Amino acid sequence: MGSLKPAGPSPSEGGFFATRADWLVNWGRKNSLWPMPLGLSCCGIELMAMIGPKFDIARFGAEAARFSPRQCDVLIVAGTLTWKMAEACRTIYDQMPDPKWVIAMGVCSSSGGMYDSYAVVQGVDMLMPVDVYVPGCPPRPDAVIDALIKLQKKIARERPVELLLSGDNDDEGAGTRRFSYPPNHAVPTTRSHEVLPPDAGPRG
Amino acid sequence: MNALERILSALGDPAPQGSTGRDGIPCLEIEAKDARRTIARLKSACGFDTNTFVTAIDRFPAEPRFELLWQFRSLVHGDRVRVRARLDAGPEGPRAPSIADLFPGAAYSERECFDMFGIVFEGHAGLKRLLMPEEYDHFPLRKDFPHQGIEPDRLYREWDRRRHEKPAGSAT
Amino acid sequence: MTESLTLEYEPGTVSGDDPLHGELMHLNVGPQHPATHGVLRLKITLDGETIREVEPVVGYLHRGKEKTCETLGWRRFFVHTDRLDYVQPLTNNCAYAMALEELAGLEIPERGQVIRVLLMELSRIASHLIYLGTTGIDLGAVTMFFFCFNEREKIYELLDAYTGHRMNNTYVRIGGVYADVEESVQDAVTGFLETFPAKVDEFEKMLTGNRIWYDRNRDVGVLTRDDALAWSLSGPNLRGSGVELDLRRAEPYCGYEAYDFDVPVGTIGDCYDRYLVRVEEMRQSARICRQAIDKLGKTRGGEFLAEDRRFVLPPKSEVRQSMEELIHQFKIVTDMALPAGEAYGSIESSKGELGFLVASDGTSHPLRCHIRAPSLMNVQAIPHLARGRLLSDLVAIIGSLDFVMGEVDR
Amino acid sequence: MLHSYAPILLLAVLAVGFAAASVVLSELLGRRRRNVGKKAAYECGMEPEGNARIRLSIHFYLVSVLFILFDVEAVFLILWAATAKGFTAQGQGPLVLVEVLSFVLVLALALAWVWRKGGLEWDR
Repeated sequence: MGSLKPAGPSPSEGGFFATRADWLVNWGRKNSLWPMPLGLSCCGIELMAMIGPKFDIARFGAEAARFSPRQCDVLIVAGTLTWKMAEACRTIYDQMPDPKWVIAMGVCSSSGGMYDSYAVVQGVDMLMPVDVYVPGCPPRPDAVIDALIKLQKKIARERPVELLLSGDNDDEGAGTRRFSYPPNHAVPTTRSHEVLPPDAGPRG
Repeated sequence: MNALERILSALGDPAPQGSTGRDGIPCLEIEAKDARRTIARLKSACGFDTNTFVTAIDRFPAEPRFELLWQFRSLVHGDRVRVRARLDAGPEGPRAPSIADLFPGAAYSERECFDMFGIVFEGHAGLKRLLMPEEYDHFPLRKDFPHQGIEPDRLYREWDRRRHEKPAGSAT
Repeated sequence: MTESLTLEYEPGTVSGDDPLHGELMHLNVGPQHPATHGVLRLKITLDGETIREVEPVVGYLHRGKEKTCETLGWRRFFVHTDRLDYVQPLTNNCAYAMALEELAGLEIPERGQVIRVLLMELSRIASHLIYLGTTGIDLGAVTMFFFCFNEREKIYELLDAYTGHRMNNTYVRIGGVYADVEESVQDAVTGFLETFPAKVDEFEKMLTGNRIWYDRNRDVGVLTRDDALAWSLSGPNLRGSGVELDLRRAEPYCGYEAYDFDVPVGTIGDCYDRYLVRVEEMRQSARICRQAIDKLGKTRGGEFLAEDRRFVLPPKSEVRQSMEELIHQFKIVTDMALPAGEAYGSIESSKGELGFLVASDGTSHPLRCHIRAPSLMNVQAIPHLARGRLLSDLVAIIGSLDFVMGEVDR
Repeated sequence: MLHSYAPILLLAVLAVGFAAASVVLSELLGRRRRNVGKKAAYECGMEPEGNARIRLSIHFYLVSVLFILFDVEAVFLILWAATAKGFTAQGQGPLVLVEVLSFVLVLALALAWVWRKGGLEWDR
């Protein structure tokens, strides 16, 4: 989640230099998005197909898929995130240098997808701020490329230099801000056929 | 001479009562306590050299509640056998003998059975949870465990709180 | 805050003979690593570069599939079987459908079986291509990745034309397949099969004689015949060790006895033999596909879905006309119940013996649905093969065992 | 004499300038978010256990020393090669050749000794 503020200062306010510098910085960033491919399950295979020859994301400057978070800009969560993997996923997100963005590829990482079982995170946005959600199970590689283009448009609207000049840059708390968990859908509900032990109290 | 007769004749004296299932695989009903003896005999006498799987069924309302299933395949004869034993959930949970020393391939299946049903396999070298995190304190595949789980994100939140109290960045 | 770093030195387990030996290093090839082909975590104890001990930790992709099957019911679990071994979705469907048909005692029409054989063999080729691509890139042959994915894209196009989606297409139903294979799809598959064997020869020309590939794979991770059986391995890993066991030949299903293909078998049982077995299997699968296409041509217009209305949905046109069909559809959609009993159906998937133990108590929700995953046995064999070898051999061993974490963790 | 070094100096200035600019700019423009996990060592998403500073086997040291030995030899050979054309022009070609061959011979003896003593095998 870059420094995009919904009610950002209007272009004219920042002055000619800041907006031109913004444009240059954003142009540099959006055309060299190095992905961090967190290939968890089926979407990981489509992610590899995307890096492959036919849907080549090298055309968008995003083919340098490093496997270390230290050299990546965008974290692509591709696949079903389970609670056991959530700690590793959050650690990797923290270890990525700023500015960083997150693409939740596939319905499993966007909202838990077809799984509402005891072991699956109901959407990556329970753990970290997400920039672009990609529907599909797995989404076709061109859908993920479309998401990449949407992210590039989003980066183009950011104001890094302006924030620098206005001194609001050192947002200390963003990283450690307690991310508020959306309502936890994983509340146990009685399924029609499930059998309750006689002594079990009211559910939940 | 179909597979069932061959096995029963080879097993000899207290032959367990067997039947041929719907899929043509002979099934043997045995007691949990003499599972090791029968399986060892199956391996040595009847030539069953590969363990296909070890799994359990939770027939919740019925007692004895758990039913343990082993399945083996013989390369020489090319046929399969399924051995089943009923376990009742004793005070500290169902217990069963481990066959990981006879069939090394069964070690992970037994760990998964322990993880999912809580069946303790005596004699298993490293019996700990295979799929769920080690500190998880429920047995998911039991019939009385809700599908969506009980507080699934508890371990993650504890890890997150611990992480903020003792920052990992300091030189350990 | 620079506290003094106390370098307390405790000798650690020094192997007696060489006093200049270093200490053991605990390394964690964790869930997010390119060489572990998915979310497998390996706790490695290293002595210099030699692996002293490896402990795989699995479960990072455990989504509770078996619990989901008990919750959703037999019919609705079909969609989940695609995500088990996600490099060959249609093979999982066929395995699950066969187990249910064995429990229900249902016969599939001949054309349905031929289509299933075609889908399974195409999935086997696709799965072996992913093995070759990822293992190649792990051992340095980067072009191998692009070659293999180029071919795999062609298979994606075929499945896209037939089922409408590239992957996870859930196109197999109880009693057969969802729709017939049209003429256009059949010609597309024929076109692919004409160019594919030449491509496999190209792969072999690049790798089989390649000095680096040979040295990295020969005598690495040697699996003797008895070890392979004791560790319950199956499929290409077992055949690589010289055991000629292929369920398509040993326990024929889906009409496999009518196809002629030969089963490649290795000799030593190291990574190189497993590689040769898989490459040869790709050619044999292409051969089977060709025979399946001929059979499709002969049985054009035949039945591809069974007629048993207890399990198979009636076609939409009939449902609009007659009341019984409407009732049948309603009963199947709400709760398609299978007769009480227990059955184990297994097929020869590209990883080994993929089996489903389905136990039903007569209702629409299963009493138990256990998935016998060959990849779990492959992961279990890693410590046995990697102990005492170099760390770089571990990458070759992981690649050659060819497991998929979706199947391991279910 | 100085102007013949000008291109190298210019290149050095450009290199240092580019490196410094990219570091400074990224430090300024990147939004610094100090959070808990950022400084932790990256070990595939897991918390690293144990200490990375352990005593390694002596063979790593042996390989590095051997590399330095023959690397320095290569540097001398390059210098010799650069000036060899001048000497052959003055007619001392064979003398210069014998000199460098004796130098290489001495190091070849060292290589042979190491080879025979088994210093080059890695996994003993």
